[in-house]
Amino acid sequence: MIAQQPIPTPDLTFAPLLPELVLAVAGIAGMLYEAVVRRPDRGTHLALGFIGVVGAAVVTVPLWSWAGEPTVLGGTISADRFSVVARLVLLAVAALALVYGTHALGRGSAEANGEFYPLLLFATMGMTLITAAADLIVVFLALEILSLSLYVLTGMTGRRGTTEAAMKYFLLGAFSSAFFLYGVAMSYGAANSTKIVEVAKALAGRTGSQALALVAVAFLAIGFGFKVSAAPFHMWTPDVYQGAPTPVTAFMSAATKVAAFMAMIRVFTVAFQPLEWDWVPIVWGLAAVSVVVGSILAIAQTDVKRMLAYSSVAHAGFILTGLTAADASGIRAAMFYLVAYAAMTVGSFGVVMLVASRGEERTTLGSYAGLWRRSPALAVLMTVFLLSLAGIPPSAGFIAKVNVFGAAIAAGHWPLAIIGVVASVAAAFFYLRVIVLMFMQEPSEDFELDPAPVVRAAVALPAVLTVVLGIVPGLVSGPIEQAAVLRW
Amino acid sequence: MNRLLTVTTFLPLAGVVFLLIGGRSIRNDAARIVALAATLATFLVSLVVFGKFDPEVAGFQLIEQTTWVRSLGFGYLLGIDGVSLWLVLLTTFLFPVSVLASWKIDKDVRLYMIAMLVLETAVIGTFLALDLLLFFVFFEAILVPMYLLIGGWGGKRRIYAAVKFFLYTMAGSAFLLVSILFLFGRAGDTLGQGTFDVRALAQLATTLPVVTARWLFLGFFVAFAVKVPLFPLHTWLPDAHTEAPTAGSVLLAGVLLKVGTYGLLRFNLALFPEASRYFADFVSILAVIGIVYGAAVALIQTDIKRLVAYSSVSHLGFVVLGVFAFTQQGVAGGVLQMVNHGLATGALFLLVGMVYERTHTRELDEMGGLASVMPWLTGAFLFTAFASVGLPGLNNFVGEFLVVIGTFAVNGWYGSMAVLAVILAAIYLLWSYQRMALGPVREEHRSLPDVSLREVTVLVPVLALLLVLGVYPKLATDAIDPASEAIVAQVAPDGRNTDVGDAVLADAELPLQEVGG
Amino acid sequence: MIATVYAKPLAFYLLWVVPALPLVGAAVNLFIGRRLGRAAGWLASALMALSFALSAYLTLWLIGTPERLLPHVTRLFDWISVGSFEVGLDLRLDQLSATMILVVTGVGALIHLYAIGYMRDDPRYGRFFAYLNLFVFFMLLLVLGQNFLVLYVGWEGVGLCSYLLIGFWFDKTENANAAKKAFVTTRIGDTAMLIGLALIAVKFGTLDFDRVFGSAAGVLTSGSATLIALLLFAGAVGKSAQVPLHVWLPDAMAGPTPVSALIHAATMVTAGVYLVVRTHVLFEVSGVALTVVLVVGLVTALYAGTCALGQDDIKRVLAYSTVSQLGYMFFAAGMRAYTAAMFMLVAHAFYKALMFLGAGSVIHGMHEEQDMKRMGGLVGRMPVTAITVIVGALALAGTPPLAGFFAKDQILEIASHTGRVWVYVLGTLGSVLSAAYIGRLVFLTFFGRPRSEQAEHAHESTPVMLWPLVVLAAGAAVVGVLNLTPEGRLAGFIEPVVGLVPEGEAGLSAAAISVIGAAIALAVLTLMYLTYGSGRVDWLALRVRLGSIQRLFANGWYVDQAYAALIVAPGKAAAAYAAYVVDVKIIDGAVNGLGGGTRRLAAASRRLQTGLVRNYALAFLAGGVAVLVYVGLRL
Amino acid sequence: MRTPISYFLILSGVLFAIGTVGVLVRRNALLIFMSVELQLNAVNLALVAFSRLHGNLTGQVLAFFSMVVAAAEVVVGLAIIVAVYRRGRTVNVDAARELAG
Repeated sequence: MIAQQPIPTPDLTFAPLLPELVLAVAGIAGMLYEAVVRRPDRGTHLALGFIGVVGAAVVTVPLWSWAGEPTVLGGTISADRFSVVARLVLLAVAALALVYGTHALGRGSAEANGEFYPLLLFATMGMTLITAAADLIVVFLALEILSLSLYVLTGMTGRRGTTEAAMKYFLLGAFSSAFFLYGVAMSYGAANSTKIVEVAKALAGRTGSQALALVAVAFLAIGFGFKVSAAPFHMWTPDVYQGAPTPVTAFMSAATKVAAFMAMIRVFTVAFQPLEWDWVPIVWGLAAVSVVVGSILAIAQTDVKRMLAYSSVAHAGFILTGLTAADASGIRAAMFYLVAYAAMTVGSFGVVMLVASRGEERTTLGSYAGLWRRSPALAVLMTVFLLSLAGIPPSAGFIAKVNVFGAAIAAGHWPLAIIGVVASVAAAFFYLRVIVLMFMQEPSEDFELDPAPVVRAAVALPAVLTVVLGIVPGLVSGPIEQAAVLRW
Repeated sequence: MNRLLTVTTFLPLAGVVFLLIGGRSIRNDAARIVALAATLATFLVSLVVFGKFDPEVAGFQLIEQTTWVRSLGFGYLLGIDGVSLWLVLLTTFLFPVSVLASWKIDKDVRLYMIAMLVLETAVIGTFLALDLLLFFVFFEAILVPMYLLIGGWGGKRRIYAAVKFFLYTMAGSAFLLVSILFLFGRAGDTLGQGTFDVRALAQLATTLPVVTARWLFLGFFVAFAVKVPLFPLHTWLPDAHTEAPTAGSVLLAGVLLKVGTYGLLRFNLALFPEASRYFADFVSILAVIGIVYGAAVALIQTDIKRLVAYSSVSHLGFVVLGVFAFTQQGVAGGVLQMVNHGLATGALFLLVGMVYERTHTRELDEMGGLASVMPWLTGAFLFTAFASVGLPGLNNFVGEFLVVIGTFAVNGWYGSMAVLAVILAAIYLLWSYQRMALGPVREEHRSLPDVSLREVTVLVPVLALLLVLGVYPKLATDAIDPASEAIVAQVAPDGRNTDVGDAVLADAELPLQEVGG
Repeated sequence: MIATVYAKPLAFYLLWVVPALPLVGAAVNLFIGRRLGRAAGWLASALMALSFALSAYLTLWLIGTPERLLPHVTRLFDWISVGSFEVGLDLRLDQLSATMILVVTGVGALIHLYAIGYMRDDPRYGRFFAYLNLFVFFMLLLVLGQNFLVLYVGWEGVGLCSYLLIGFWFDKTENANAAKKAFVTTRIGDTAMLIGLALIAVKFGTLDFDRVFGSAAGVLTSGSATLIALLLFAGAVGKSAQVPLHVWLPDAMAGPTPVSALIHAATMVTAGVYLVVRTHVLFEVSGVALTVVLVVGLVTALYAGTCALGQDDIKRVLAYSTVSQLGYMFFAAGMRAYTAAMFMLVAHAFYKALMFLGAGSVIHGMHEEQDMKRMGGLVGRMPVTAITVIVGALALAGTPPLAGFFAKDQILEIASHTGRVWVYVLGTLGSVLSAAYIGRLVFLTFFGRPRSEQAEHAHESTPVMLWPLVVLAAGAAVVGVLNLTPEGRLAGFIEPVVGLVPEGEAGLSAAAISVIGAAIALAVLTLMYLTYGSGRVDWLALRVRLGSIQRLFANGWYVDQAYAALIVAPGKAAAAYAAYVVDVKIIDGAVNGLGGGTRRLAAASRRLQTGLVRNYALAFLAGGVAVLVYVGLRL
Repeated sequence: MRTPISYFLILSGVLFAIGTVGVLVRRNALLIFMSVELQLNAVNLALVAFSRLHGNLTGQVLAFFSMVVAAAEVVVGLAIIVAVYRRGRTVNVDAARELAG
């Protein structure tokens, strides 16, 4: 017998998903162009890339005033301002990464690296998707989309070390995603759904199994911990950051953190909000360990990329510190920190790229000696980023630190704040060392730095943002305040 | 709305903007003149502030309040009282002097001047900010330019000194930040809306649990104790002073150290009165140790800059001692002493710098007999030395005497111990003067020139002030007195033993028993 | 203030001019002294003379003013005023300060005049007079101050000038050392005094003389009074070079002779005596303090007397003699014989200044030779100097009818009334010593055969130097008439300020004491003549015989050496420990250790980052297990 | 008779553990990767078991998702491993330690 009742037509509201679609289309177009055309030209690639990114941004903005359902497509995609902010940040980073890549990759080198553009777009797409995902499985898929693209990007140039980095990243990444997926499975088991809202309801209503939910929390924490490179799941970070081509490092260091953290915030503060008392201590611990490990290990580094990698571990710790206040203030703090962090990191790696010059040979601290003499502009830019990373006012980094510590302290986690500030003193030491090298020592070697005006502009942009956000944080903290309310 | 204080604070940045826009097209002497103009303009504006200031009013004046970041609850709040007035004047006065004093610098002049101007804004800001976070912003902002000045234009071990200075201070301020944020949180709980407004938080002070308040006090204290510097957190100072370029040392001694004492005075006392009283003895003892210790160590220095640096440790101890006596004379004397020390020690560093420019040595053993080749320069040094020894008629004496009697009203031992340092001061300063200026002159120094016209213009105003403030201190105390009265009232509400002049003290046996009479 | 209550007398407008005049001179000479050349000296001296004339006028005005209008106080301006504690720059004219300003300006003027000749060839001639004038300014401030703080300003100011003038010829290291020693040693006393001032401030809430002395008896317990009085006295001990802070004065002779005469004989060093007399109320409330003053004075008088006997440098003899004589004044003050002390102060100002100027003239004539062993027989070569100096010496030795005789006589008379015999005996012994060393000086210098080239060709000084000698000699001779008895004119003049000499117990009659005193003086002088002047005794052999004791006296009982070993050396060691161990090793060691430790930790933990994927996975798993264990515990 | 759900879960847990251990002990990149695949399959088992427990198909759908993802990973993974092999003529992960510290 065939049932006679009509088949319900699925909800097909795609508007909230448009950004991802645009990016996907642009990515595919780029891929085809690379495949079809005999001698693909990077200008076209760049154009396609920008079309994708800008287009995505254009379709994102209207979502700010989205009137429809909070979640669409069967409750798998959420259309809230939270995701809008996240997307815009990610797209901005992607745009800069496109410029970087065009400058650093391919020029003259054997392989044209045309795949850089589509891969970057796919990665961006995964990232924007993950911030909007309202269903754990979508989170997982997005996670895989961005990870797989990043694995390839890392190993793209096939230059010394990059393949090694790619392999390490890949193996460990796959390893961690297994954990993540296990967490997803457990939460499904616990709540009989993977929809974030459903999970929350089930746990709040005590209909689900607390035990399984707790296990789920643990595994998801591990999975996210890896992605945001929080200690002790951070071991891949330095190797990958160092091995990957600098533009890629710039992109992933900034964007991956934003994306992963945004997803983490949504999952933990919404789906597992009922278990707050259980997961906050985990975050607490991760934060403490990350801050300490990151700051300490960075001191011993002699390679700028590695140093920045470790500092990114420390910063993951600071953001987690904000998260320990599992309320709106914490989310706000974390989001502001992410914006600031994205700007500082992307910018600092941009400088690294320009100093390293083609061939990546000059990433050691030594090559920064006397940078002030050789290129005052770069030296000043780098100083801005470093000071902001160190949290010296007036800079975005300072305001960000104030926010996260403020939130943590308000939530009663002042010991964590103390650990944080002490660590940041230690951290100041190695940021300072670079400044010493740049300003107070004579150039060890004197090689030409190529002016690359466009790229320098692309580096100056985040620098300006860093300073401006330090003086008028309201520009960002205002919107964030409205975005930090997660509806469920 | 009146924006006078904002103008005073940020006027130097106008010079910075100019120097940045001008870029490399600005030649060295142009950069110097721009900096000088900016600092002089700031000084004039601060004089306008002085004119507008009404000494009769005890509280804060010329207040400017706007929200900085509404969503984060940050405020922009400037205000001035008798204490900050004089510290601001000191700052705006010393900066043009320092710029003029660093005329001879010709390495990266533009960057140097930019650092100077940024520094000035930061320092003035710390003295004017009544919003804790704003204060902290300025407080931290001081680090970078000072760090550049020491590390970029300093002596041989400049990098070690610069990094030490930076990390020392930052380590201290770390706890300050946590404490500030904690207060912010408290305010959020009790007032509903978090605030960094010092005046509001001062009201809050009584509601704080005693133990919490004491911890917070320590959080603030560490940060400021490093800056002052109080024993045993002082070891960054000799290195920083010794390695810094002349102007750097002048400003370090002249204004930066005051940020620490000012912080103690403005924030610790006001926000944590109970804790302040609770820790008063602890702090006073540290101060006394610093006074004697600094003087003792200065005795055997052979590097003139190091010697003066240690003398600063000793003098700043006086300030802290006075502040933590919680008597009007003590506090007012402390504040006056901040200004005095700024002028006297600033002048000493100026002179040492000039001597160094000629002899190219800081080692006293390599000088001698200079009085016969440059009588005016050495004469000025002797004059300043006597000022900082506390010779009556010159500025330091008044401050020191007020501090001493202010302290005696509370505890005779501290005062007595502190005064002993006055003897040591005489010894090390005269000894250093003798080794520098007296005795037979060395051959290689025979043909050294005496003060140049530029140097005279640098020195005369400072030395004149040493005399003026010594003969007519009321110029300053008229404004300082009401402010210190208000501060004392905050920390010692019962008002007993807070004014030496009061008759009640006449039959207070307390001090004498303390002295063992 | 009190003065403003009454219709302002002329003095109100003039008092401040007295110190102002020398200040002007100082300023002018300091800045354009070089351009003035010779005129600098004349300008300074003229201003001094003017200041003296004014002082004289004011004194006459004072005498003519009814007691109820005194003391006359002028406030120039509010100096310090914080809370309800306020100090004004107040000047006070009363009989005591009048006496002092007369001495200061009078003797001062003469010495300025003398210096014109003495410093003639000095390249920094103008500078010298600038300092000299500045000194007089501070000295006048000291004696005219109406409150402790103004007094203290003068007190420190004269110290400053003393420093500048002792080290005036700074290219000689020993002069510089002497200057530093003088300033620092006196500073020790000054600091104690400052503590005393602070105590007064907190006890009385004011530093005004009248208000403090007025309420002293009520406010102070005898304990606190003793403490304050002794602290003040410590200041006096430093300034007036009393034991144990006397060590600086002999070295201070490194300064030009006019300086020694003005500062280290006539005026500054007597400030201590003035202080005790001025603040006698506090000492009397205490009582104990007075005894201390008496003992210190007596000990100093005897000790310094012996030292003076052992010196060969003519100026060092006079220096120790000054110390001894000052001791005598404290001795008197200790017996509450303030008028006697003041009288001695005045007399001493004359004859000691005279002695120094004379010595200076001798040194000049001997081409800067100061060793008496190389002098002798100068009486023929420089008669005026010789005669004047001899007059001064007789006065100092206490031979009637010269000033010194009456001064000593009165003090000893009072001493004999204290009821304690030893006081009188020791006092007398003191006068024996003074007669002895001054006799030795005179006879070694002016009598016997010339014992050196310079002595052969010594020449008399210029008139500008001699006239002051003559005037001072006259003064030293006749100033006694001011106070022929303990109730004499000067005593009567000062009495309203310090009160009369207390009625002592029965003792020797005044006549007896005078006879004994005169007899002793003459006897000792004769003895000295026989030993040093007559040439009948080989005193060089004698001195060898006395060997060790002579050396003991010559080295001032090795007090300097003792201080060096017991105070200076340990102090230096402690400072060195603080600087090189506490600072560098302990504190910085900790700081740098912290930094180094962190760096080492970093380097070590860096090795954990092996680069092996499997180790990374292991770390990953470790973290995971940790989280799972935690969750397990929550289950 | 019906096997209790818990058995499946335990089995999946065991498989997952085995996979984890494999990742830790193996030197050959391919084998490590296979161990990861084993972990993913363990998850699949759990998902199916849960879908049985809840009596809906969501779990099984998820399982399909994860298989697809696994497939994608294989593609990328093998490509990278091949690249590594091209460089060093080995797939022994211990050989790759240029990046360390």
